[in-house]
Formats: sequence, C-alpha cells, structure tokens
Amino acid sequence: MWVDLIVIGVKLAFGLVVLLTTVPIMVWVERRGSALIQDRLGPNRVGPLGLFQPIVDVVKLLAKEVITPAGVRPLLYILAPAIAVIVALSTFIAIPIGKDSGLELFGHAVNGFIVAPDLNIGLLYVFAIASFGVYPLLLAGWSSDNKYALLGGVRASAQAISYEIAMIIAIVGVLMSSGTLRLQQIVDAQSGVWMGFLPHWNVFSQPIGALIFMVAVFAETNRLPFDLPEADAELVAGYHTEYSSIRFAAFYMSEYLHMTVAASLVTVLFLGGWNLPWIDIPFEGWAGVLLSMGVFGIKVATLLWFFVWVRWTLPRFRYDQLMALGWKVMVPLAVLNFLWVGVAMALGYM
Amino acid sequence: MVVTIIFLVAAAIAVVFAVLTVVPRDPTKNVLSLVIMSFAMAAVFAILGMDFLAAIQIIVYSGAVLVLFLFVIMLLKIRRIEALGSGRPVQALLGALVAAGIGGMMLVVAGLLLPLQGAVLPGAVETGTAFPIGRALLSTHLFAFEFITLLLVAAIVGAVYLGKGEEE
Amino acid sequence: MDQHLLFLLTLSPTIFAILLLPIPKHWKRVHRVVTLIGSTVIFAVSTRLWTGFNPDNPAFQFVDQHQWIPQFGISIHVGLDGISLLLVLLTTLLLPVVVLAAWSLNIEHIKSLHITFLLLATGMMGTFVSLDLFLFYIFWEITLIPMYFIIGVWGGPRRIYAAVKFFIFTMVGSVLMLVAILYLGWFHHQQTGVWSYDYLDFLQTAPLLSVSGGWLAPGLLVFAAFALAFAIKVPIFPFHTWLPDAHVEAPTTGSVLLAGVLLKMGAYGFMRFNRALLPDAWDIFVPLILALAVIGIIYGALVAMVQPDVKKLVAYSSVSHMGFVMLGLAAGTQASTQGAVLQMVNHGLTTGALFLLVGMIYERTYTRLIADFGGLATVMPVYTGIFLVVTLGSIGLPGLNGFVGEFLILAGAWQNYPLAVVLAGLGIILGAVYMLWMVQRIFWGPLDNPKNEGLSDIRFRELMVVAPLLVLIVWIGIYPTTFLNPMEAAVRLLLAR
Amino acid sequence: MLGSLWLIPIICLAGAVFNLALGIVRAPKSAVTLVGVGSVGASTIATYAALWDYLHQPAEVIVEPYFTWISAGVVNVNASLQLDPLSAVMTAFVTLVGFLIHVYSIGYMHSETDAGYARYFAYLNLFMFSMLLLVLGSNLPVMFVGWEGVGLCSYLLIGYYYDKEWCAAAGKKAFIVNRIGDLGFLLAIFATIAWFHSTEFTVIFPAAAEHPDQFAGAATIIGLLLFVGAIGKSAQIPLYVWLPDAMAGPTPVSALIHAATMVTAGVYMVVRANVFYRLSPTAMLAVAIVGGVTAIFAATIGLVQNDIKKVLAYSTVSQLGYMFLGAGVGAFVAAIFHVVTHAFFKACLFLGSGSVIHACGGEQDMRTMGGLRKHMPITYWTFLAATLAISGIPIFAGFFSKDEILAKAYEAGAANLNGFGATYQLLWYLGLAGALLTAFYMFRVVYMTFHGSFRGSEETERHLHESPPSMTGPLVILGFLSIVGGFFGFPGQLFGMSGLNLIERFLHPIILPIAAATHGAAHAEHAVGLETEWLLVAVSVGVAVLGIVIARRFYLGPKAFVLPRRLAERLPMVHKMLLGKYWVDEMYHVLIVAPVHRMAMICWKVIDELIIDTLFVNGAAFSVELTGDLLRFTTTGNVRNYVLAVALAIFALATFLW
Amino acid sequence: MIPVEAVPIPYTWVLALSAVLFAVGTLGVLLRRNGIAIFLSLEIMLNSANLAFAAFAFRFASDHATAAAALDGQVFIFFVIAVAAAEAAVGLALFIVLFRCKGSIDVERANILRW
Repeated sequence: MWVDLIVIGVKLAFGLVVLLTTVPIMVWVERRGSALIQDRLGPNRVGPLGLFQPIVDVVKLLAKEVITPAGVRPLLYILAPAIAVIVALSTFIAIPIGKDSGLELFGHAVNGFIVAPDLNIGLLYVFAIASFGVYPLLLAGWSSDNKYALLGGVRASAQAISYEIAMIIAIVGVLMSSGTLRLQQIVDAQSGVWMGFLPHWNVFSQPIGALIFMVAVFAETNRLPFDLPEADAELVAGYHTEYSSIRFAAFYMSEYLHMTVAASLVTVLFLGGWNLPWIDIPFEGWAGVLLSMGVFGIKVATLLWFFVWVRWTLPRFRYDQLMALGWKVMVPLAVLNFLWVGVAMALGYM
Repeated sequence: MVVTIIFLVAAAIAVVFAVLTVVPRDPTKNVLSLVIMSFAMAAVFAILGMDFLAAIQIIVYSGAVLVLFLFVIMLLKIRRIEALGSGRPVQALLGALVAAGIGGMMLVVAGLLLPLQGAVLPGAVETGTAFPIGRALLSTHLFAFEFITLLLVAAIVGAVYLGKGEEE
Repeated sequence: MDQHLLFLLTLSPTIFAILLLPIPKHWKRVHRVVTLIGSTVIFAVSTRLWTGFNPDNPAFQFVDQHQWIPQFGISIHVGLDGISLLLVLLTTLLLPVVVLAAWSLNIEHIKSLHITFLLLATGMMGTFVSLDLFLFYIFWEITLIPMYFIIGVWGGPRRIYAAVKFFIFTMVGSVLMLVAILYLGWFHHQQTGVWSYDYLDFLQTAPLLSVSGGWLAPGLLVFAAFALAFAIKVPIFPFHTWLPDAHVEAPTTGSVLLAGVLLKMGAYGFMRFNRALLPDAWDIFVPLILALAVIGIIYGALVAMVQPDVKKLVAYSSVSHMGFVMLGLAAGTQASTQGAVLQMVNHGLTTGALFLLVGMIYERTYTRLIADFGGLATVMPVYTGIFLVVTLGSIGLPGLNGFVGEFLILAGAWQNYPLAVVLAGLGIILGAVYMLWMVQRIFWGPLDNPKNEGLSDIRFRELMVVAPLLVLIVWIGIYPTTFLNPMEAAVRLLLAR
Repeated sequence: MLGSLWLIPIICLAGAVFNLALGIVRAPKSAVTLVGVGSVGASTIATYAALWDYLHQPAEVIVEPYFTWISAGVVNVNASLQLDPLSAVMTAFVTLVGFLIHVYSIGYMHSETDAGYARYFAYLNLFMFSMLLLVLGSNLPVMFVGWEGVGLCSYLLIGYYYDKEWCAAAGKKAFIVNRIGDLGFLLAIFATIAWFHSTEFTVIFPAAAEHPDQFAGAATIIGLLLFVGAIGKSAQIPLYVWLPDAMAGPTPVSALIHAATMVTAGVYMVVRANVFYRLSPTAMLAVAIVGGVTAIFAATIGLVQNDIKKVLAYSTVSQLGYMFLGAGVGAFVAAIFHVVTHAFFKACLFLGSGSVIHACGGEQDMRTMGGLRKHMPITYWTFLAATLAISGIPIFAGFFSKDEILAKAYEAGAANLNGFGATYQLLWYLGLAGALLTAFYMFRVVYMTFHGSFRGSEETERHLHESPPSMTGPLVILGFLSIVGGFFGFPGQLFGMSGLNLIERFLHPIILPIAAATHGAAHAEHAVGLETEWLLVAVSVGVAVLGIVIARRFYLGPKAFVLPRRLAERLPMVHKMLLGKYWVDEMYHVLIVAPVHRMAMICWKVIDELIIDTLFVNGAAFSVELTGDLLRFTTTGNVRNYVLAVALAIFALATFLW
Repeated sequence: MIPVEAVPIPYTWVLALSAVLFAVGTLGVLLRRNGIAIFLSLEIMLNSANLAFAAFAFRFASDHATAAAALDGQVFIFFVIAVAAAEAAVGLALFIVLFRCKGSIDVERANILRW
C-alpha cells in the first residue's frame, strides 16, 4: 500500500522533473534558435552562451508583483493559469517515455516509465485531458474583462475544437493499424521494418496522418503559424494580455509543456517511440531502459527543434484561412488517411 | 470501501454542482459547474467500470459541448442572467412542484428496486472497455450508429446554416 | 387471360397515366392522343367482359384474388356480376367519350388533367369490381381525390368552394363507412374467429348483425353508416347540395364522369352492401329511403325547373333521376330493381350526353345561363335535334332509354307502394316541364341574343362524342333486353337474400 | 300482307328518318314530297291490303308478336301488333285521311324553305308511324309508345314555327298537359300489370269479362286512370286547354292531328277498354259526364270565337265530348262511328279553313273575311258539305253518328242505365243543346267567311284565289266522304230492317259479352220504341235547323252582326265570359302554374340554399372555425408554458400508471 | 479497470443519484428563462438519464447471462451523448440566431408564433 504510493510518488517526481527541466531549456533553445534563424546573437550574457538566461527569467517573473486588474472575475482569473499547467502535466503522466522491460523497484513493477498505471484507454485519456487545454485560454480571455483577451479566448476555443476533430480522425488510422488504445502497445506495434526497407513507423505507413497530426498539434498548442489566440500583432497578447508575474509564467510554462507533451505524443504515435530504425535491440535491463529513453528523448528533442524552426519560419495565418484549412482541408485529408489505412490493411500491407 | 467513498464523494460533487449549474446568475459559472459535474459523472462511470464512457463523457461534454456553451456565452457577451424563476410565479411554483414530484417519484422507484438488487456474482464480464462497445456499435447497433453519424452531419449542416445568418 | 383480365383492366388507366408522366407537358397533342388511345383500348378490352360474361350465372365472374394483407384477411379480390358489369362497361364507354370531349380544351395543364382523369378511371372501375371491402374503400376514396382536383383546378369561378364542398361531403360519409367496414370485419372475426374483409365472407356473417334493441342496434348503425356514405354520393334529398355546385363548377370532363359514374357508385353501394349485407336493417329502413327517394324526385324536379343555369338544371335533374333509382331499389321487386340498375345506365348516358352537349355550347359562348340563349335552333339545327333527342330520352319518352327504366321502376314499385308511384309520377310530369321549358328557352323562339348569331353547328368530333351515347339511348329504348338479361340473375340473387 | 303488319307503321318511320336526312342535306322539295307522301301512300296501300286479307279470313283477332320489348320480373311486354275490327277501322281511316292530308300539305307548305319542308314531312310521317302504332298496338305499353309518339309529334308540329314564341309555348303546353293525362295512362298500365300480370288486350279483356266480380274494383280504377289519359289526349275538361292553342301549328297539322286522328285516340282507348267501363258504372258515368259537359262547354266558347281555326278547335273539343258521351252511355260503336265521320268532316273543315287562310294570306280572323264563295267555290261547297255534316243534317255523315249517340244517351236515361238515369237524362239535354250550338256556330263560320261581302283590305281581296289542285283534291274527297260517310252506320232499325248498320255489325265483336249480366250496361237496345226513336231524330234535326236559322238571322243579310252585338250588350257578363273562354287558362295559371313555380322558388332559395346549405353545411364549417378561434388562445407562443405542460402531462401520466 | 465484483455499490444508489439530478435539471428547465441556462439544465437531465442507463448496465454487467444487455446500456449512453452533442450544436446556433433577431436569448421573447 504505502510502497505503492511511494513508487507512484517517485514516478511523479521523476516525470515532473523531466518535464519541468525541459521548459527552461526550451526557452533557451527558442531564443537562441530564433536568433540563429534571424541571424543575430540572442541571449549571450548570462552564463556561457546565455545558458542561464532562462533561470534568470524565471527568477524575475517570480519576483514580480502579482497584479489583479480591476474588473476581472477573480475566481476564474486565478483558476485559468493553474488549470493550464495542471492539464499539461496530467496529460504527460499517461505517456510512456521508455520501454517496459519488467524492471522492479522494491519488489514492485516499475511498469515502464509511465507515471499512471497502464490505462487500457490510454490514448483516450490523453485526449480527454488534452481537450481540456482550451479551458484556461477561454477562461482567461473571458475573466480578464478585456476585449483582446476575450477575442483571444474565443479564437482559441474555436480553433481548438476545429482541429481536435482532424487530429482525432488522423489518429484513428494509427489505432487501426495497431489495434489498441494502449500507448505502449502502439509503440511496440511500430517495431521492425515495413515493406522490406522502411522502418515500421506510422509516419512512413501513413504519412498523411502524420502530417495532419503535426499540423493539428501546432494548432492545439497555439504555436505559429496558428497562434491566433495570442497574435501579438492584432490582439496585444491575446488571452494572457492581462496576466503578469507568476500567473503569466504559468501560461508561459504551460505552452512549453504542451509542446513537449505533443512532441512525445507524436513520437509515440508516429515516430515509433523508442524504436530505432532498422536495428532491433531488446532494451534489456537498466541499460536498455536508459537507452530506450535516450532514443525517445532524441526524437522528442528533434521534434521540439522542429517546432521552433517552424515558428520562426512561417508567417501567421488569417483566422478565416485557419478555419478553412481546418475544416475544408484537414478533415477530408484525415478521412482520406484512414480510408487509405483501411484499404492497406484489407490488402494486407499493414 | 475506498471505492464506495469515492462514489459517494463523486455523487455529492455531482449533485452540488448540478445545483450550482442551475442556480447562479453568472452563465460562465453555470457552465463550469456543469463541467465539474460531468467530471463527477465520468468518475461514476469509471467506478462502475465503464472507462470508455468516462473518457467519452469528458471528451465530448467537457471537451466540446461545454466549450461550445462558453464560446456562445462569450460571443453573445452574456454576463448575468435573470434570477431563477423570476417573474411568472405560477410557472415557477408549478415547475418546482412538478420537478420535485418527478424526482421524488424516481427516488421512490429506486427505493422500490432496492430489494431487487441482484446478487453480484464473481467473475463478471468486462463490458466497459472500448473493444466490446466498438464491436457492439459496429455489429448489433450498426444501423443506429450510422444513423447517429447522419444525424451529426445534419446537425453540423444545420448549425452552419443557422450560424451563417441571412447575410451572404 | 380471363382470370386476371378484370384486375389488369382496373389498373390499366393508371398504367397509361404512368406512361404519360415522362412526356413533356407542352406536348399537349401527344397527351391527348395517348390518353384517347389508352381509353379506347381499355373500352375495347372491357368488351371482352361483355362477351365472356355468362348471364345465367348469378355468381361473380372473372373473379381474381391475390393475397394482400393476410394478417387481416385483406386480399385483392375483384369480380363481376351482372350489375357491376353494366356499370363497368358504362364507365369504360364514357372514358374515350370524355377524352374526346375535352379534346379542344386548350388549357395549361392538359397533362395533369389527363393523368388525374386516368387515375379517376381506375378508381371508378375498382369501386365497381372490388369484392373486398377494404379494397372497395380504397378505390372509393381514390375516386375522390382526382375529382377534387378536376373540379378545383380546372373548374369555374367558384371551383374551390365547390371542390371543398364535394370533398368534405363525400369524406364525411366515407369515413363513417370505413368505421362500418372495420366493424363488419371485427364482427366477422367474432363470429368465425377468422379475420376477413371479403364481401363473400360478409355475406355470411353480416346478416347476423342484430337489428333489434332500439336505434342503437349494431345492424342499424352499420346500415346507417353505409347508407350515409352512399346517400351523399347518390345523392339523396337532404345531402344533395354538393351536387349542383360541383356540377356547375366542374369542367365537362368532371361533370360527365360525376353524373355518369360517381353518382352510380352511391346507388351501387346501396344495392351491393346495404341491400345484400344487411337485409333486415334494409327492411326497417325501406320506408325512409322510399320517402326520401320520392321527395328527391319531386324536389329535384321542382328546383331544376327554376334554375337559370343549364348545368345546374341538369344537376338537379340528376337528383330527380337518382331518386327514381332509389325508389326502384327501395321497392325491392325484381322489376323495379332491374329497372333501377338500367336507370343508372340510362342516367349515365342521358345526363352524360346532356353535359357533353352543354359543354359544347359552353365552349362556343362561354356562358351557361339559359337567359343568354334562345332561338338557337335557327343557327344550329342538328345540335338542336340531338339535344332534343337526349332531352326526350331523359324525360322518358317511350322508344328512348329513359322510359324503359322508369317504366320498370314504377311498374315494379306499384306492386308494393302505389302511392309512392303516383307521387313519383308527378316527378315525371315535372320532368317534362323543366326539360321542355329549358329546350324552349334555349332553342325555340326568335334568336334574340346577337352574340349567338355566329354559332357554328355541331362539329364532326363533337358528333363522334355524342354518337355512341345516342346509339345506346335509342338501343336501350327499343331493345333493352340486351341489358336486362345479364343483370337478371344477379338481381334475382340479390333480392333472394 | 297480314303476316307483316309491322310494315304499315315502319314504312312511315322510314319515311320520317329519310326525310330528316334529306332535310339535313337540304334536299329539294320534290324529293321530300316523293318520300313523305310516298311512304304514307305506301303504308295506306299496305293497310288496305292487310284489311282485304283480314276480311277474307275467319280469325277475328290477329296478334303478331315480334320481339320481347321489356321483360323483367312481373313486367313482360312484347313488341307486337294486333289487327281486330276496332284497329282495322281506325287504321283504315287514319291512313286514308292521313294520306289525303299529306297530299294537301304539298300545296299548303310549298312556301317553306327546303329544310323546313323536309322537317315538316318528317314530323308528319313520324306522326303517322306513331298513330298507326297506337291503333295497331296489341298491348297497353305499345299503345303507349304510339300515344306518346303522337304527343311528341304534335309538340313538334305545333311548334313547327319554332322561331315564334307562342308556337313553341303552345307546343310545350300541349306536351305537358298531355303528360298529365299520360301519367294516368301509365298508372293504368301499372295497375293492369299488377292485377292481370299482363298488358295484352287479348289477355286482360277476356279475363276481366270472364271474372267480373273479381275484377270489378280493378276495372273502376284502371278505367278511371285510362280515362285520365283519354282526357289529356282528347282534350276533355279539364285538360282541353291545350287544343285551342295547338292551332298555332300549320293548318294541315290541325286537321290531321288535332281534329281527325290523334285527339280521337282517347275515344279509341276507351272503346278498346270498353270491358272495364262496362264493368264499372262509376267509370262509365265519369266518361259520360265529362263528355257531355265538355260538349256543351266547348260549344258555348265556340259561339263567340272570331279566329276561324279557334272555332273549329272548340268544335272539335265539343265533338270529342259527344264521342265520350257516346262511350259513356255504352254506345261504344256509335262513338267510334262518330270518330270516323268526325274525322271526315272535321278534316274537311280544317283543310277548307286552311285553304281560306291560304287565300287570305295567313289571315285567320273571320271578321276580315266574307264573300269568299265566289272566289273559291270548291272550298266553299266542300266546306258547306262538312258543315252540314257536323250540324247533323240528315243524310250527311254527322247526322247518323251524332244522332245515334244522342239516341243512345236518351235510351240510357230512359232505361235508367246503372241507376244513373237522371244524370243521363240531363246529359241528353246537354247534348241536344250542344247540337243546337254546333249548328249555330258552324253556320256562323260559313256565313261570316263565305257569304256577304269581303271585309278585308282590297290588297288582300286582289290576291283571293282558289287553292291549287293538290289542296282542292283532298277537299273534294273529304267533302264527298262527309256526305256519304254516314251510310256505313245506317240505322236500319228505324226502318224495321236490321243489318244495314255495317259498322255496328263489323265492330260488334269488340264488345265482349260480360259473363254475369249483373254487371255493366244492361244493353238498352230497345228500351224505347220505334216512334220515340223517330221523335228523337226529329228533335235533333229540328234543333240543328233551328241553329242554322238563328245563324242566318244573325250573320246574313242586311242586319248581319247587329243582333249579336245587341245580344252581347244585353248580356255583357256572358259575352265577356265566353270571349274570355271562362278564363280557364288564367285560372290554371293562378291555381296551378304560379303556385308550383313559387313552391319551386321556395324549395330552391329557402330549403336548398338557406336551410341546407347556409344553416347546416356552412353552419357546421362555421362552428368548427369558431371552436378553433377559441382554442387557439391556448397557443401562447411561450415555450416555457409548453414545457410546463409537457412536464405536468408526464407527471400526470406517471401518477396515473402508478 | 476496476473489476465489477470489486464494486460494492448497489446500483439503486446510482439510480437515486440520477433521480436527484433529473429533478434538478427539470427544475432548471422549467424555471429558467435564459436559453443557455435552459440548455444547461437540459444537459443535466440527459446526464441523469445516462446515469440511469449506466446503473442498469452495471447491474446487468454483474451477470454473464445479461452481459449483452449491459453492453446495450452503455451503447445507449454513447448514443445519448452523441445526440446531446448534435442538439447542442443546433440549439446554440438557434440561440445565436435568436440573439440576432431579439437582442437577447430570453426564450419568452421568442413568442411571435402564437394565436
């Protein structure tokens, strides 16, 4: 009993640490990356290559005074950022970041590096929580009694709902090919090679699905080119216009957490998780586990860099374009994708 | 034991937030209360071993439907609504009575059913997961399922048409 | 061939109607030709019924039965006996006639007119041949809708009023009839434990309905329900007011079919259902029917006498003539009943012909008011002659059809109800009065209305339209045996019940 | 010829149809004449051929059935013809007179258009057909066919000048009034069917004659009903009103239909059904009374008429009255005899008047005539002969027949026939008075028309001329017949020798012997002695002469027209009443036509449109509408009310189902 | 998942819960004037109905014989949710239209369709 709780606690701690450490790193990467892309230096004063810049930022944010503007709705106003972070974190706990090789800790199954017990509806759970990602935005926008914020919130909700559809339909393909909702099994289903020479990753077997999922993820996380909710050119800062100090930090954090979660989700679903291309290693023992986590980490990192890269490369969409894309292109394509998967399975290609 | 407690808690939350959905005069609060209530519902489902439904409940209700509500509320900038049962006292009185009556009746029914409580056998069937439900949907209830899809399409078209309004 | 002939014949108009559907509506000529050919073919085929009919056999012939709704014992069951044979032939004969009559009609919806007309034809034939009461009811109602449209769409100025009136009147009756039919079915189930709506089965069970125990006895109620439906259709005196409106507003097609066939459906129903299924109740109701019939005869004649509108006059004369039919039925002797059936045919022929003739003159002058005419004999002598012959036929001049029918009816009725016959005789006199007065005001006298000077005499097509009717009018007048023979056995069987 | 009696009428029918066709194609008059007159001539020849055969064979009654006409249940009617003494006599004179009048018409109608001419002859042939059918028919329905047929033809012929309003009206009047009578006939037929289960003469009359007791009641009813028919057709009181108006038709028509043949159909029928009448004193008395009254009544009206045809019309009515009187007193043979002679002289009179009118250019008013004797001698002499005949001057046809009737009437009175002696006595006086009046007004006509000086315009006078031979020919023949025609019924018994009365002998078989003598007319053969008979003759002749003398006094010589005018002034009421024909038409209009019309209007406007349509039909609709108007206020348009209602309903349902 | 036999809850409790929720929902529907609020109450009612389904499904799931019925119950809940979604979509659209016309979503303002 107690041990169970301890194990869970340890897991939680571990996951939390992993996740939270990614945030400052991502902040640094983003700023350096943008500088790189824009051919400037970026942060380079604090610490080597300005590595400590994020820490300093955090300190600054935490040190600032907490302002609650007049006319806001206190409860919702305060709740919003909290929900944002909670959602991001609680999504992560269902995602396997390493191979479950039957390791034991104090006589208890570590059960892979999934924090939560292995849900038989893991994916559904993930989406259930993820679908909550929109609430903080909405509430923030609504509660902060500011028209820009409100607009941002409204945009966020509409956008989120629209792209969720495409996203889920895209995933249906994956579910079909792997035939389960358990993320771990989904990953396992992607080991080995496909059609003789390609790795059996879904990104290869159903590229359209992968593409759509990627795009949808961008929309869900409100990253450029889909950052309409906080389009700083039109709405000062979108839903979090009225936020500052720690609350703003929470939002800021949640965005990067979302990115990380999304990236790992993509890795799990389409990039074959910790599977290496062509070579098939059993990942035995601690070393194996660590190796698998390493592989997983690399893939996630790559994706994260991709996020940054895209952000500083593509211009922002117009809202109607966004919607048009979502409904008129993505959804049909997604349907097309899972049709293709169905046909392929029927023909025995998967 | 634990489960029972969880259930009771969930039930309590559900009732409380249901009331909170109905009573307050701030629509956003209503919606959020409903969100929480639907979480409680999901919890109950989960306890009853219906994980799939729990997930669906959250995805569809909390994730989509209620977002829509919020969305509309914000779109129409409804900040406050009239007090419960304001105006029309007769309507209010009768309504209250009928509501109480129907609810009470159902409670009585539940009470009457109590003795019929079937013996809970060991090794019961797993019906809650996605697999059997999906199987059922696409076999036994295929027609209804397809029909629902049709309905949804119709709903989308209708909603779009209505939302589009008169202006081209 | 023969065993399905009847049902196919009944459906054939509908088939032709379906054939019309794909033809574009502005090809009016094609529609006319197709419909004419179709109806002529139908008539030609229907003559097979005549040749193949065995007059000595009182039972139903050309019987054709198919399962339909077996749970309730409802089947598609059609058959002919001598009575329905005549009426079916009358119907099929009138079809081409009417089409030809509407030939020069130059209106927008020729297509729909012909389609509705063909559907109506199916309904009418079906009503006369169906031996399953459920089927009967359906056909009965089918006749209602096309007629409703024919009146309401192609009618005169007050057509909507007339159409609605017609529809509601008939509907009221037929709904009650439906109830009665259902009750009979239920009763049959009670009696035999088998569900059935078959006429032949009802012949066994329906007479068992008790008529004792006051006015609410089931037998009487069922009888009343049927009677009301048919009385409205006939129409019997107090229920007749839909008729003048419907006739006046309806186009020639409608009027002819209305007078020629639809009214017969009522009398036919009286004979087929009230008389045969509920003999006891019939005996109880006879005095009432008799009284109403006589009233109808005199009343119709009186009202017809003062009508300013030719069509309305003829319409009220129909009330009078159908009164004779009802008198014949009510009297219930062999002679009178046969006379009644014959009189139905006669009325179909003469009144039909009258409406055709009126329609012709209406096409020329666009008026039907007697006052607008006068002295037409000078400009259209042949037309006058034909009109005169038809008129005389309808007022029962010996040697023409009307006489035979009335003679049989009255002679038969005299056996039981001399007084009624005497009163009905007044109807004969009044008949002469209003008809001849109309003829005098329309044809004799000086040609005082200048508008009528240019009127052309009857054309060849129009002659073709009335010719068959004229031939029959004379034929029945001189040698009615042709038509009395086939029905005799059937009537005898009917009265034996 | 006997085997095919049907040829006799059918030839005429063929002629009629053929003529109609000719009329439609506007064929020339010659063709029409050929067909029209030819067909009648042919059928006349056929008739006499048949009669010749008939006289040279033993059978008394020859019935030729052709086909079953109407047969259903108790009704069973054959289309069959019958030749027996009665129909033989009728056919004989009908065809003869008919033929003559056809010939006459050639000249009279030559001024018509081709179509009109054809139409005229078509109708006339059709009439001949119907009339022959009437007299030859072997049963009541077939007879009825002819009966109605002649009615139709008279309708058509009276309305021959259909573009004249009054002609058409007269035709209609004739038809409708006849219809009233026909109804009686029809009912009689039904009654016959009901009682005898047959309508064949050869069945019903013998049956009735053999079982008098059984059929006495039937006889009364049937007899009366038949007589109603006769009244209508033969223009007796009260249905005589159509006959005077019928003069609107062309004169030959009046001669043929409304004098010689059709109007006597009633008499024919009564005689045909003599068994019934003899079985039923009531019916017989009715016949006698109606006849006698009509005779005097019409005669009085005839006194003052100035339209020559009108006078003749009324005289026809009155003569018909005589015939019925005869039948009514049991002198059936005499009645038929009078029919025949009357046919001769009345046809002659009408044709004569026709030729007069023809000469005067359509003028019919005698006051504008006079002195035509020198202009048209043939017409005059024939007319005079006929007049003498009708006035009952001995050796002229009318004398024998009329005198016989009067004698029989007297005998009936004397012998107290059926116990109605007094009535018959009275009727005899009436008849006598009628004879006086007849002689008077007939000679009035003669004097006013042919004697004295012409009172019309010179213009007309210049055109006065004798008619063409096609017209005078028939006149001469008929005139001759009206002189000698009487000797068929020479009353031999007056001279103590029997068997001279040919027609009596010939027609005797139709008077079937009644089985039990208790019933019917106990034949008053010699209830009165020979001298009484001679006395009767003397009286009637004297009366006739008296009438002639008065007429001469009134209308001839220098003081012509003075006396009558003075008389009129003396009795203005009487004169006005006679001139107004007793205002019978007006009375009928007030008492019957107008009320019926008013009732019709009431039926239409009040019962039909107000009560049934407005009150019930539209009333029902309105009530429904009203209910809707009231109930619709439950539709508040407020969703919450609806929801509440639903909830309440659910709750209620739940509690109910608990 | 938590195996059924491990759940010692009488299904009538669930029924009772659904009853209470239903009552609350009905109350809201009947007493609210604001369209959205009515809608929310409606959702509560739907949820309570779902609960009732769930309750019986749960009761049946405890028995092999009636497992199919249990499944049906859940399928029904699934359908109800789907329908609720559709209804929400259309309904909200309607309210938007209503707001356009009336400037408010007070259902009592939409009462033109009356006598």
